Amino acid sequence: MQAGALVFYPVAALAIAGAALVALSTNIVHSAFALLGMLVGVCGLYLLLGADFVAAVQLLIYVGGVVVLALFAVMLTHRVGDPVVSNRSVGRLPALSICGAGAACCLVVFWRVGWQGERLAEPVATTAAIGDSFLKEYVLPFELASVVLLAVLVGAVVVSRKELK
Amino acid sequence: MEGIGLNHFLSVSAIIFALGWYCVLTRRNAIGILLGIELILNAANLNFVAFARFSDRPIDGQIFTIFIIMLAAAEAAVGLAVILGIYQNFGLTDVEQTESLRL
Amino acid sequence: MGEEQGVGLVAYLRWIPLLPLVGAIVVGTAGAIIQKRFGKRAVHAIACGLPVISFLLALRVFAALLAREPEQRVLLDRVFTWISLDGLEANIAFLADPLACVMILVVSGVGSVIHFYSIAYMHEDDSYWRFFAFLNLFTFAMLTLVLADNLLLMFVGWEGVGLCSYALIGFWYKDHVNTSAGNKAFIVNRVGDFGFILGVFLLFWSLSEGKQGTLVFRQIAPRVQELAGQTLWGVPVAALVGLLLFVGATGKSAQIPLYVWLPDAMQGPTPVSALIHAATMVTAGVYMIGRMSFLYSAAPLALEVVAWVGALTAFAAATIGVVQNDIKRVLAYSTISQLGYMFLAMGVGAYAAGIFHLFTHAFFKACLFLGAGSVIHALGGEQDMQRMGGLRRHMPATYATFLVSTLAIAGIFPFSGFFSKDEILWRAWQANRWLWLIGIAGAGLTAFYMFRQVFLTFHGESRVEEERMHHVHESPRIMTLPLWILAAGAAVAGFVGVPAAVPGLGEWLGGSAFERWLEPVFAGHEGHAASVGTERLLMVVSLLVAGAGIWLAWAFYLGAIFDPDATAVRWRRAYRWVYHKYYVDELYDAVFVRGALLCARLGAWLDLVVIDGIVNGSAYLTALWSRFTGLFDLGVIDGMVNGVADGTWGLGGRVRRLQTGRINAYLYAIVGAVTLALIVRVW
Amino acid sequence: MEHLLTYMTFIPFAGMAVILCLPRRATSLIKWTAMVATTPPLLMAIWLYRNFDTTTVALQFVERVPWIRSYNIEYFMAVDGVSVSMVLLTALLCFLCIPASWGIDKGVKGYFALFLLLDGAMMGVFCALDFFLFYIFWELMLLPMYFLIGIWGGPRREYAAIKFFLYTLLGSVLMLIAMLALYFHNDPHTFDMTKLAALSESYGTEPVFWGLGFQHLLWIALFIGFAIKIPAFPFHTWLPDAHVEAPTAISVILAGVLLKMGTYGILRINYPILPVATADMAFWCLAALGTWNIIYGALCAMAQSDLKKLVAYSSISHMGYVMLGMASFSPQGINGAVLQMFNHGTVTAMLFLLVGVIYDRAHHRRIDGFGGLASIMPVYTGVTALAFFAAMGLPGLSSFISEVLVLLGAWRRYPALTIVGASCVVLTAGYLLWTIQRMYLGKPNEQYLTLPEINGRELFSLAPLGVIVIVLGVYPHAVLDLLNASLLELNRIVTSAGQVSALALR
Amino acid sequence: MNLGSVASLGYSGPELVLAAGVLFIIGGGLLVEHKRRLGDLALLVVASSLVAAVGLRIPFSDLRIVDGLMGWGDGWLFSRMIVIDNFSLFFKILLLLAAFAAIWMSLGSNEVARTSQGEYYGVLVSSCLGMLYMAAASNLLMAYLSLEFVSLTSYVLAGYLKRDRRSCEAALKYLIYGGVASGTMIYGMSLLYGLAGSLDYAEIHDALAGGEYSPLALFFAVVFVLAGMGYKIAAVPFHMWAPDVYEGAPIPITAFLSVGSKAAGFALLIRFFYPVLSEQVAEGSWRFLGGVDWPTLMLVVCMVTMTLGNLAALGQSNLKRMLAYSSIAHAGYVLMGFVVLTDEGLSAMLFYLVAYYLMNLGAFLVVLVVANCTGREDLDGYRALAWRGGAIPAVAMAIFLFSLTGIPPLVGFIGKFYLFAAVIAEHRYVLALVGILNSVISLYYYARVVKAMFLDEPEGGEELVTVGVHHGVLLGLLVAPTIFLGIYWEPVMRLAANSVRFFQG
Repeated sequence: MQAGALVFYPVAALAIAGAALVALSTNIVHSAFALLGMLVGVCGLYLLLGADFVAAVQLLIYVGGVVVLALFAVMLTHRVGDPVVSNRSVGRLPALSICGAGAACCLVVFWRVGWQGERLAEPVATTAAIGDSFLKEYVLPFELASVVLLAVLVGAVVVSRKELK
Repeated sequence: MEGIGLNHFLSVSAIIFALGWYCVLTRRNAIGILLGIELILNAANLNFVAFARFSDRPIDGQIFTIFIIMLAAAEAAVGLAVILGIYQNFGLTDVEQTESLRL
Repeated sequence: MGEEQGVGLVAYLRWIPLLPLVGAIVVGTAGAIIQKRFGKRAVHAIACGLPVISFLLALRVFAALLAREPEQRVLLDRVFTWISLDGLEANIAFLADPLACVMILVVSGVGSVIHFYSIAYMHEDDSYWRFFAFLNLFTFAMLTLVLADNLLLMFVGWEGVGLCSYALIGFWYKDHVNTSAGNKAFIVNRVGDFGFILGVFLLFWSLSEGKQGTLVFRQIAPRVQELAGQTLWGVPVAALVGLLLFVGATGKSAQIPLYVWLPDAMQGPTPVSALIHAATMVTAGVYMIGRMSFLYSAAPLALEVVAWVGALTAFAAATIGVVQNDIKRVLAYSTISQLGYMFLAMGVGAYAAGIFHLFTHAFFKACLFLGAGSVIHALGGEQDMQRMGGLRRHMPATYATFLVSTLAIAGIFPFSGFFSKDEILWRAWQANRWLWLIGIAGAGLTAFYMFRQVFLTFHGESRVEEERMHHVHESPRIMTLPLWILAAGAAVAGFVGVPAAVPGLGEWLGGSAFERWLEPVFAGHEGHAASVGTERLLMVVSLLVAGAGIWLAWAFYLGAIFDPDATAVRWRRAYRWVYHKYYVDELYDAVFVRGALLCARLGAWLDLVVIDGIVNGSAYLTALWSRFTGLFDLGVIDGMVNGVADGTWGLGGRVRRLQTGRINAYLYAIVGAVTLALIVRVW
Repeated sequence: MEHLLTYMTFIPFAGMAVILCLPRRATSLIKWTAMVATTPPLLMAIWLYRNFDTTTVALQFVERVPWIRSYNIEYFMAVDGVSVSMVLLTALLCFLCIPASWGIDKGVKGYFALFLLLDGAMMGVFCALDFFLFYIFWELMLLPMYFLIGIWGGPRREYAAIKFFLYTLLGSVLMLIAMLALYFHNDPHTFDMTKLAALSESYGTEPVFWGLGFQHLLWIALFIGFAIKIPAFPFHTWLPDAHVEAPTAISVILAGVLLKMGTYGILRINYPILPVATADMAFWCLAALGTWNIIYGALCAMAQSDLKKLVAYSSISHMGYVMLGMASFSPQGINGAVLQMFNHGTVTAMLFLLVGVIYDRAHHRRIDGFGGLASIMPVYTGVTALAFFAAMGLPGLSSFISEVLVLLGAWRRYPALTIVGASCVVLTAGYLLWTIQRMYLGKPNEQYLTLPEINGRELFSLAPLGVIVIVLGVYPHAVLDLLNASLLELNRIVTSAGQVSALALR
Repeated sequence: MNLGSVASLGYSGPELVLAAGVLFIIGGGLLVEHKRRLGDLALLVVASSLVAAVGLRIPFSDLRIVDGLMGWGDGWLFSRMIVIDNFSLFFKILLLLAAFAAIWMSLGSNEVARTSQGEYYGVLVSSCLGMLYMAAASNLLMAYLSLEFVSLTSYVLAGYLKRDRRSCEAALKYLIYGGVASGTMIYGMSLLYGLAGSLDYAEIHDALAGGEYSPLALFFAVVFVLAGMGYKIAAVPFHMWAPDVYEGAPIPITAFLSVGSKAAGFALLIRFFYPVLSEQVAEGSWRFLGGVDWPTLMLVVCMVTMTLGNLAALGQSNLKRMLAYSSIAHAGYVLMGFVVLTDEGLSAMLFYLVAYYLMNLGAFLVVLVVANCTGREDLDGYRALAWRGGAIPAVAMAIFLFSLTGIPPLVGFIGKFYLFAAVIAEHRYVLALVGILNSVISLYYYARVVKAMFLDEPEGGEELVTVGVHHGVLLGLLVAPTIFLGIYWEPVMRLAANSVRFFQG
């Protein structure tokens, strides 16, 4: 279906371009915004893959949470109004060669091997199924996640707040 | 979606993954590195969703993805907290300058 | 043991060596206390009494042997099993046969006499008790050597006498020269012992081809023919055993090439020189060859070597003796020379003659030494003959006994040396005319230097320093009595062995009683070829040569016909060569002593620098490597990263390299390792 | 006396426990406790010696209790003749070393506690017949030794201690590998040395690595472990340092007992368990190396200026005789080797005690720094002379018998090596006599005219050893009788195995 | 047995106790005046959890505890999310013990006393909870979730000393490193999911055993996953965080990380590689599933880990840092049992972890004692420790260090002995030799500490070191088994051997 391809390539391009900008930009604020682009692109890919709930979560948590957190971090740790916040890179050449080699290996292998059951299942509405799973077979991770969040948030608060004395 | 198969998605994720690696390898700024980690996580997420789409039980992969997103957020929170802690105490975020731990 | 027929088992034999040992232990451990509490008298009462009892026991042995049939003159005293391991039987057992009997008589007899002499000679010394302890210990060791019934026990005595010799040479240990001489004696003897013990091993294992080996003399004797045909490294085993044992003998008996210690050994007190380095210990080698005569007779090659070494030593030592000025050193070289004669005798198969010379030599040489000791005692320690002269008036007894002994050693009829030496020369003549020629030349030299000594010491004008002259006196009775006893021996001992060839006397005595006495021991090993006429002719020749030697000595030193100094100058190159004892000491010192020390330093250096160095070096390398791997975190990965990167940024990066935030480098480890694994696998 | 060996091994441990409970300041109480704790093992060792049946090769006083069932590890203690002699030596030296340590004033509690730990471990090594148990005791000696050298030693003690530790640990870990390889080779897996020996034919000898068979590789691994203890060239350099720095009593133990463990281990493990390899390797690894040890040790000793170092190197030389004798595979040689172990234990103990005596007085050990001690300390000099001459192998003293037996035994198979080895008697005489001359003879050194004579406590340590040295020279069968049966059996095993092997024992 | 959510609660005693404890502690932090009480509460929580865990293993009919600690009620819980079997229970007990000791140490630590303690203990206990799940996870999701849980809490704990620059840096480096490692790991997990079509361990195993997959892709997945697990056990080359974090973190946390986190990592590693990626071919012997030769890969990792760890430790002068490198090296030793593919190897690993628990915790405890008294962690701070009042900690330290070296009769030797035994039983002599040489090298730096404590003379001016009852008791509790298990260890070994039993459905 050409339509799929038509949608796929721009969205994929957005994701990759965003990622590339995150990796390459010398300004941390730019990077953070580029991440936003990447997230949106990936979100599009999720939608293409029929994962509507995941896409929603991606937008809510990542865009609404993580990126904002990152920007907060940038702003809190640098004087506001500082136009260029350093995000220098070092050792690009070896990093590029290593990562390039890794990516190349992956790509070669992915394209060569056949994957388990490579056939397209009918897209279904996932939200209900996911919700169901959370309370059935995935109830333990679900509950555990809450403990994780509790502990992490308490810890994060303790670590980040100013000393009382 | 003929023509666009599993491997297309995997390729996108592989590229993002590699860019994530590149990012963490080259960034000097701790926040920059954290952003790189997000790239890596997103690559994995994309894989999960893609594999889920092409498997019998699509839910497993998507649930995994949701947990990854959740933990990524938690990690970002901790990361922010630590960076803030360092900033408050020492006023810097360049990992370049965090070097008192040496041989 | 089945073959013990004809052996008399007795239990008193053990006391002959053990009594002096008891003395040594008592005096050695408690001597200081005894001396302090009861005086020196108590010390020498113990130390001299016990050897005398030994001597009496030796006489009893003699009587007991005499009472037996000649073929059965063997007494055995088995004390206890010492070592018994799979055929190696070495017991504490003592064996007395005619040969051993001669030796114990000499050792305990002459030994006792010298013990008495020492009472006076050592009286002034604070370590009186120590002297007697060692003297007794020596007597024990020597008697053990002689009475041992197997080679290992003999070796105990063999080394034991070496120890005592060492201790007594260095008796006055505060003087470095004395202790060095002791060391030299011990170490040179050790070289000999090394050969000896190897000979023992070789003999044992050669005999154990097929059956069990043995080291017991009486068991070896009948089995010597088993050695025939065996070779080791191309040398017949019998000869090799003989030669190795002879190496031991050259050490103990101061023969070429191991004679160098004996002259130095004169640093010891004079009684020691008399007892150990003249009468007894140094003859152990001769005795050993006599004891092993059955073996040597089966090894002509070994005998030949023994004979030549003996002859050459006899001559060479005599030449050195000619130029010595120290009264004791002359005697020392004379001892070496006389021992050479004994070995010459052994080497030509004249065992009985060799032992006979040993017997007579014990008397006259002991007497000479004691006489020299008497002179030294009188002169307050002076030993240089250049500073003596004219002493016969002051010390008549010493002079008389000294002269008798000198005549004996020079081989003047009818003193004992004449009979024993002529027997040897005669047998040498029979074996090889060259040996005889060397021997007779040596005899002439002997007469010359001995009379040179007599003339320089006792005749002529006194050259003694003034203040010493005041003290010159005849020695006390306790010292002169031994001199007389020994001089008597020197004078008459020869008559027990008068050869049948001596006109009148020999026929009257019916040939040599000494030889007959020893016949059971050496039976079958001695060849006799009788040509009485030649023998008599040779006797005359040797008398003439001795006379010529005496005349020359007179001509040089008394008659003033020749000037010794001028002669020395004229022949100065030869003189210096001889005067420095052919530079053998220097040679040995340079080669062996310094060689050993060099090896030692080399070894220590190797140990310290090389081996330890390797160990420490590897430790160092490990440390270095660890620093490297420590830098692995810091330097290598960072370097890999930054080296490439900064290289492009120019010099400024160099500074930065030292302060990289290493978290990137850390991450390289993960990423790099994973990628590496992937690449390796895909590739 | 059913559990005699256990008592002997564990009474010192109990003593250690008691000492640890005592107050730190009660130094004399601690010392006496140590004395009391070392006495029963000595008495038991003597009782053992008296009641040991010398006519049989069977193990005696066997104690066997399963320890770790799942791994088939047993608490298996027993003795044969060789062990009895070593146990006797250990008990005696440990007992005598307590008075020799009386002068320790730093950390008394720790010193004696560690000493007793060492004592028990050494006993255990000589009694254990389960390889695992053996290994445990073997390693157990390491720690106390490290501390005893490292805390109570001389100026360079730290270097010496760590060197000792590293060397011996290296050896023992190789031993561990070999032990495990042996264990897994048999089915059912076992550490029982007697069972391992009974199955000796099953350890392959066909080449697997550089022409060496499985059995040979095991042999080499074990040998390196033991060679370090002996110590054989080139694994010996820990010894001079350790000896020089260790306190007197520890030097005594080190030289008197620990060195013997190397050769004991070879006899106990390599010989019966790996007989073919033993036959194959004997020439190079034991005989030739032993001879080299003899000469090399003597040469190094000759070059030393420190008395203690000299004695240490002489130990290397004397242990070479043991190796040569072991490799001779003749009844005389192998008996001589073990007798030499015993004799060296007593003689070298005397030597180190004597060095300690003079060091306590003059606070240095430079041979050239003395002179004329004979007139200052005559009794001391007399005892020293006895020890020196015993070390020299003078007939009538114990070492003579063993050295002669070794050389005699070795001659048959290796005449050339024997000649080289025997030539060392000259070197030994050389360095010892020169030492005597420089230290004891000559003019008294003005500086030391007032040195006090050897005292009763020191004599108490020395006298029994001196008596043994003399008695064994006159009546060596006191020890030889113990050894003969066991050693002949060992010899038979190896020689009969040697005939199987292609390389071996020509 | 495959239980649903409600039924599973009956077997989740330890975890429930911990979870409730976390709430109580954090909540209590807001109410309680005396913050130290919170530590006591945490101790109580962990102890009761321990009781519950032990209780799970003991059938009430049999009072012989050791024999009782064996297979009973194996099965999946919570719809195959986690598994309860001998293996997981063994690790749960070990991990709870580690937490127990860490809390005990924290109670006496001056560093910790200056922080907000309620949250500290809450996070610590929750970290322990995460570890318990790591030991039991039988699903990729659970594995990732629990691992990340532990990681996140560890970051917080490592950075807990806010005013200590080293601590903050440690947290940051740990965070970044952990993020990258776990990101890489889940990327691998996603590939695995793609290959096997499932997240469930047993189903993955079946799928792989079915053979319809590309070995190359599987290898990629395994390598990526290994990055995450290797980071948890601090194996080279995923070890680099360890020295910095160990040095920077508060000492009790360092101890907890080096023992607990590592043990949990091993639990995860073993369960992933053995029941999932291998199959049992005979009694006690395993075979990796076709194509992916991970044992060879791990062999390289193992040898490199111990060698690099030891060599890097040689030059360290900070005790914590030295112990960090040493703990890397010990991970390498433990991996020796991992590569031989036998039950002996696995049980040796478990035994070694027990030994490692005792001796490494002990060593850190002494470090804590010294740091409490002198504030120093460098080697010079240990100078003549034995001679300035600290004889007891010095002796204990010597025992622990020698045990770490592997010298009998201490438990470390027995641990190494079993590892070497497992290796040699499979005729891996080269590996054994490398291990042995490493043991010798390790002696060098351990002995350096011992030397400093005993052999060096005090220079004067050093502070006295005293050990109070609180730490003294724990010291005794650690020393006694270190020695005792070196002499008689059979029960523990039996326990370890029996714990090598995985529930696979």
